[in-house]
Amino acid sequence: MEKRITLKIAKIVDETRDIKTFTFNHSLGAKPGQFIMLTDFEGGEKPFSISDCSKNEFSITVKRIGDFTTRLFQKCVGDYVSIRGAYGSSFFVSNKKVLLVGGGYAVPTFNFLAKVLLETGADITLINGACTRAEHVFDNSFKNLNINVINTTDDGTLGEAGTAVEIAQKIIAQGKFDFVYASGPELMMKALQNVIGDLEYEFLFERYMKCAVGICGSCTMDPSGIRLCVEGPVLSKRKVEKLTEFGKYHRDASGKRIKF
Amino acid sequence: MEKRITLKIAKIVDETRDIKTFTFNHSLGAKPGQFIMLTDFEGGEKPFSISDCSKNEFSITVKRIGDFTTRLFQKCVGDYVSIRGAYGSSFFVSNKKVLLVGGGYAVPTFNFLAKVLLETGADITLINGACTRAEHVFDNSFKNLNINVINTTDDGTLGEAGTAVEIAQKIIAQGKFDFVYASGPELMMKALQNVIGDLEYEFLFERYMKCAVGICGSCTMDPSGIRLCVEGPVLSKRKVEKLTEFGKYHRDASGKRIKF
Amino acid sequence: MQKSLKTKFLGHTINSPLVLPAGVIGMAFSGFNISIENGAGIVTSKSLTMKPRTGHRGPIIAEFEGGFLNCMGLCNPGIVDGLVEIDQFKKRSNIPVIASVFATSTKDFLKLTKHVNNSKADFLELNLSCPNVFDEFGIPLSASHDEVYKITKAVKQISTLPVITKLSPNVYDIVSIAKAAESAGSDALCMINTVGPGMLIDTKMIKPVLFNKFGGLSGPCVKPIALKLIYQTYSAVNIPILGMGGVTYGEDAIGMLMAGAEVIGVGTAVHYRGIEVFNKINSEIMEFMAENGYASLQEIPKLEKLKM
Amino acid sequence: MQKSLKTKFLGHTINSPLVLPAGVIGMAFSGFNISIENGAGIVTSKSLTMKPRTGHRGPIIAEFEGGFLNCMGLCNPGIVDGLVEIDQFKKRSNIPVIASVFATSTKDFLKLTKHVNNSKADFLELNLSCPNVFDEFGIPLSASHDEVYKITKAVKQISTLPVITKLSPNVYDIVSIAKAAESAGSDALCMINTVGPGMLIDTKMIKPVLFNKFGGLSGPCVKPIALKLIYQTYSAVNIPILGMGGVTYGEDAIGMLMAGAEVIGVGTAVHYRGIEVFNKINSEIMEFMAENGYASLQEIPKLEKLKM
Ligand SMILES: Cc1cc2nc3c(=O)[nH]c(=O)nc-3n(C[C@H](O)[C@H](O)[C@H](O)COP(=O)(O)OP(=O)(O)OC[C@H]3O[C@@H](n4cnc5c(N)ncnc54)[C@H](O)[C@@H]3O)c2cc1C
Ligand SMILES: Cc1cc2nc3c(=O)[nH]c(=O)nc-3n(C[C@H](O)[C@H](O)[C@H](O)COP(=O)(O)OP(=O)(O)OC[C@H]3O[C@@H](n4cnc5c(N)ncnc54)[C@H](O)[C@@H]3O)c2cc1C
Ligand SMILES: Cc1cc2nc3c(=O)[nH]c(=O)nc-3n(C[C@H](O)[C@H](O)[C@H](O)COP(=O)(O)O)c2cc1C
Ligand SMILES: Cc1cc2nc3c(=O)[nH]c(=O)nc-3n(C[C@H](O)[C@H](O)[C@H](O)COP(=O)(O)O)c2cc1C
Ligand code: FES
Ligand code: FES
Repeated sequence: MEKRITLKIAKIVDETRDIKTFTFNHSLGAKPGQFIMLTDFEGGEKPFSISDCSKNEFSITVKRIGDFTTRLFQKCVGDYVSIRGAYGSSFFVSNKKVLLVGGGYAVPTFNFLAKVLLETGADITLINGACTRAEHVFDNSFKNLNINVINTTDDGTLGEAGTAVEIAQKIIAQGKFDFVYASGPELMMKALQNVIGDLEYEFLFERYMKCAVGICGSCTMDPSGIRLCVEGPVLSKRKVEKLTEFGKYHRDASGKRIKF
Repeated sequence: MEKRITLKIAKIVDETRDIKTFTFNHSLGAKPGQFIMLTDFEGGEKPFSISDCSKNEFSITVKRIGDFTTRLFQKCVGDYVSIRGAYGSSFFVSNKKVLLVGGGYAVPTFNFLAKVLLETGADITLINGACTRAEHVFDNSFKNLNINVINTTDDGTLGEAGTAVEIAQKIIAQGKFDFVYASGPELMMKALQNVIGDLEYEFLFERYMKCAVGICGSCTMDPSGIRLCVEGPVLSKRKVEKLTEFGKYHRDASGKRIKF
Repeated sequence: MQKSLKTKFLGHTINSPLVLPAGVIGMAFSGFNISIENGAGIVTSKSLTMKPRTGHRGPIIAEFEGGFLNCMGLCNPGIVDGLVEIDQFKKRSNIPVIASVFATSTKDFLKLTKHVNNSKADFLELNLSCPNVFDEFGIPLSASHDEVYKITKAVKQISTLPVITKLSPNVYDIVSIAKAAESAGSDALCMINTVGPGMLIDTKMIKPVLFNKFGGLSGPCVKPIALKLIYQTYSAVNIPILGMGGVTYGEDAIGMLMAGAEVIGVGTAVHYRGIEVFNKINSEIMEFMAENGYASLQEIPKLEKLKM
Repeated sequence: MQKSLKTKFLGHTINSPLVLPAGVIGMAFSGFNISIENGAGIVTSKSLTMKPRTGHRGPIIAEFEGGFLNCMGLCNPGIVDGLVEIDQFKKRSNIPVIASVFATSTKDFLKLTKHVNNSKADFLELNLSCPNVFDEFGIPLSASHDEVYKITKAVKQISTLPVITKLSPNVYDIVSIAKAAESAGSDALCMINTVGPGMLIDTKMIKPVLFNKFGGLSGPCVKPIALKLIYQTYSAVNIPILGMGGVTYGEDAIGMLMAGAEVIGVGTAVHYRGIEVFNKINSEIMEFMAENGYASLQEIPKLEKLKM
């Protein structure tokens, strides 16, 4: 368990009405795809992917969705929260032609990934998908990077109309990529898997997490028992193909199976 | 606390009727003057100075004196005992003309010290004192080292007749030495202090020890509270001069003061 | 060599004396799978209750020098769904499974027992000792000689499986509690559950680190307490002991065997040494046996029993 | 800055809130000297008994992950010689000294109290909680609400010094024991004594490492247990608490203050960080205060009390 550390929020950026980026001055030493556990000691400790990480700073990008995230949204710069991590597996660092397919609040982790991939000289295309313009995030951050960005919204209010997977299918068909990364709703990734052909890929999964250190069993994936907090959240093609629960069910805080 | 380790006795040498040397195959990494705590788990754990220590071996030389040492004397090669250490301070390593004054079972630690001093090119004179021939130890070991040995016995049955201190006084008076080391009965060291003049010195003290890690307070020396198991057993002139109990009293297992 | 770790526990032959204890990894059948893949000889389910429980709000775990505090709060999918996981595991494996159950009344323990009777589990474990639901349920049942006797006795009357009673370390006189379980017919004892509980504080935010404030201690720091209680109990009872508490290296497992345990749980060490910990400890035990000339686990001597 | 660590304990002004606890270094007056030289604000004698005791045979101490086991067995030179050491210390120092005493009957506690009345000690501490003399004396007195009340009450009636009652962590309900001491008139509580006890085994020689077999746990691993018990007690009583158990760094001391302690014992940490540990922790506390804007120890907030 990486030692717990209690930090002041150094910066808060509103991305959309329901998504904010919180930045901390701390040398986290994380890798793209990894996550932290965050708490305010008021009830709840939750996993968040790292959306940016430099020598002395890191950020997470959070969607307001329930009690915990609502409370987090009420915090101000200078307020304390307590974190532990970084935890989990990270994305493979490719130096080839890669496609990043992301949806919703799960896209920002690709900001961190893209920066690291660029250093190795990868040629990056990102499909940044959302339901609608008001939920589309990180536009400006991606503009500042030397990558090809294809924005999509389901309702066509920003960028191309259609799902990220539809776009992905089109450009994968043109045979341009060596490696695909995906981060977003599980059903999006399931759909993507069906159109990805023979390409190598890595997907970032989310499961209910409690301990984040591989001990409580909340996040084991059927049937092999991959613990998503340790062996995941980033899983390779080889591992994803063996999952029997992918796109079918996940488990809630009690361990009960919940169908997608 | 150095980790406890349980070892087989590798060699036993009879030095006199009441003194034996036990050798172990273990890389102890000790310095001259340091000691180990030894137990057989049958009641008692006792401090013993290291009388030899090379890369893969070390020895202690033990006088049979009470219950514990009597039991130790019944052990054979191949029997287990358990040790921890090495503990405590070690002798200053001088490269000048030095005098070693030792008495009884406390002499063998000078075997280890002399070997280390020789490496720095020190010019060594050892007074190896005992009450009588039958209690005189390590003669042969010292013969093999390139040092001047003066053997003494109180009753003149071996070497010069007289106490080690009497001999020391004589040769110190000739003004030949830069540094004096002593290890032996406390009253011998007290007498030596009185004849040592302005010379720098270090004495090896013995006090009742239980924890050997500076926590139980059994071995604090009045008045400053030097813990003989941590800051000792080797004390420098500056420290010895401040002791108010030196040569006067020590404490038993209950902490009660016992007059010499 | 591998053969020499074969042993028996309550009539079942097992390939390793190492047990995945209740609440560690084993929420779903996949948690059992990863544990046996990595060398565990027996697996235990999370303690199952009549109804699903989401457990305490986080943080539910905190690290300190020498171990972990946890206050999971008995999160589990409930007895019905929990047994589905066990049955699914048993479809493909004949590794023995312990179904751990938790309740606060004899009545509910009996209901849980009936469910377990109808499952593919191999053993029934009565968790009488969870320290992390004190607010809800008060002092653990296992602090009371009479409660331990009463519940174990009642369960034994209807259980079709061997019954293991899991004891708390936080009692004055472990021997009387252990004897209560034995005389009520318990087939084995499992000990110890977590110690304390304890608390940690965040000094910047001036808050307990665990949302539940208190959590039970596990990991290396509880080992001496476990060894002592197992040894005392071993000296006093004649039923086998599933020993656990801080076992992290082969050396610790050997110590537990010498203290009187027949098989050994390895929980928190999964964090310190990875899920491979079972295989690692298996090898370390075999090395120890080779070095000291023991051909089987049974040859490893026990400490001389305590005189009572 | 040094000034800011000044505080009061039971009417005495002290330069540091750090206390040398009973049994650590303080066998002789020289042990007190080395501790105050290195920054302790109060020192405690070894627990003194009517007659001298040589204590248990060795090994009397064993290290494990996260702390020590010890079974010194209350070695001490007896009340008469023990008080000579205190008096000799007080000749040259006005640092407060706690005289710790141990007995097994009210009668002997009263005799010890009379001796201490006639000494230069500043406080009287009743050790009702040594776990290492179980064979000899049975379950510690501090496990019994009634015994704690009876002895404290009797001692208070004749003691000319403030009385501190030292409690054991190994009880079901610390609050009722603490309240017994408070209602008997105890001026303060000292907690916690060592935890367990526990055991370690030498697997080569197949023997308990401690000759006494069992020994109490101290050091970093007991900190969560100490914090929890201090916090519970602080929430329930109105007398000051001398908190101890695993304090090793300034951060730990701050945690103890927040949990409710007024002053803090530092024992086993002397091994981990050297005798300089008191000065080190003093500086760390001051750094914490500077960073977080507290001008005095009194400004450091306590946790919100537990609801009972
Ligand atoms: C590896 C990983 C990375 C994540 N990264 C991000 C991120 O970068 N940004 C972001 O906004 N969200 C992220 N999440 C999801 C985030 O943890 C949940 O949105 C958050 O916990 C919701 O808490 P709540 O109390 O506000 O909502 P609730 O009302 O408690 O829950 C809403 C939903 O959030 C999910 N959730 C709740 N608690 C947990 C938990 N302990 N573990 C996992 N999922 C939970 C469940 O699907 C639940 O249905 C990530 C989750 C995981 C597992
Ligand atoms: C730093 C140091 C180094 C020592 N080195 C040697 C050595 O190299 N060879 C050797 O033969 N002896 C050495 N001793 C002394 C040795 O520890 C005792 O001789 C031994 O403990 C006697 O135990 P016993 O049960 O046989 O005798 P007992 O009958 O128990 O005691 C006889 C005398 O030994 C001393 N003694 C007993 N127990 C202890 C103890 N726990 N700590 C210190 N002294 C004790 C006391 O003076 C006692 O009066 C050393 C002692 C110290 C402190
Ligand atoms: C995260 C966690 C959850 C636990 N849940 C349970 C449980 O549900 N039922 C139970 O009887 N014991 C539970 N325990 C206790 C363990 O089964 C075991 O008794 C204890 O952790 C000591 O072993 P260890 O030090 O090897 O972890 C839990 C322990 C941990 C660390
Ligand atoms: C070697 C040793 C001896 C002790 N002797 C006593 C004693 O005589 N009386 C007593 O009340 N507590 C005794 N204790 C307990 C300590 O005073 C203290 O309560 C305990 O060690 C917890 O604090 P720590 O973790 O800082 O060491 C002893 C502890 C140790 C380690
Ligand atoms: S969250 Fe506990 S095992 Fe992954
Ligand atoms: S022997 Fe314990 S302090 Fe030196």
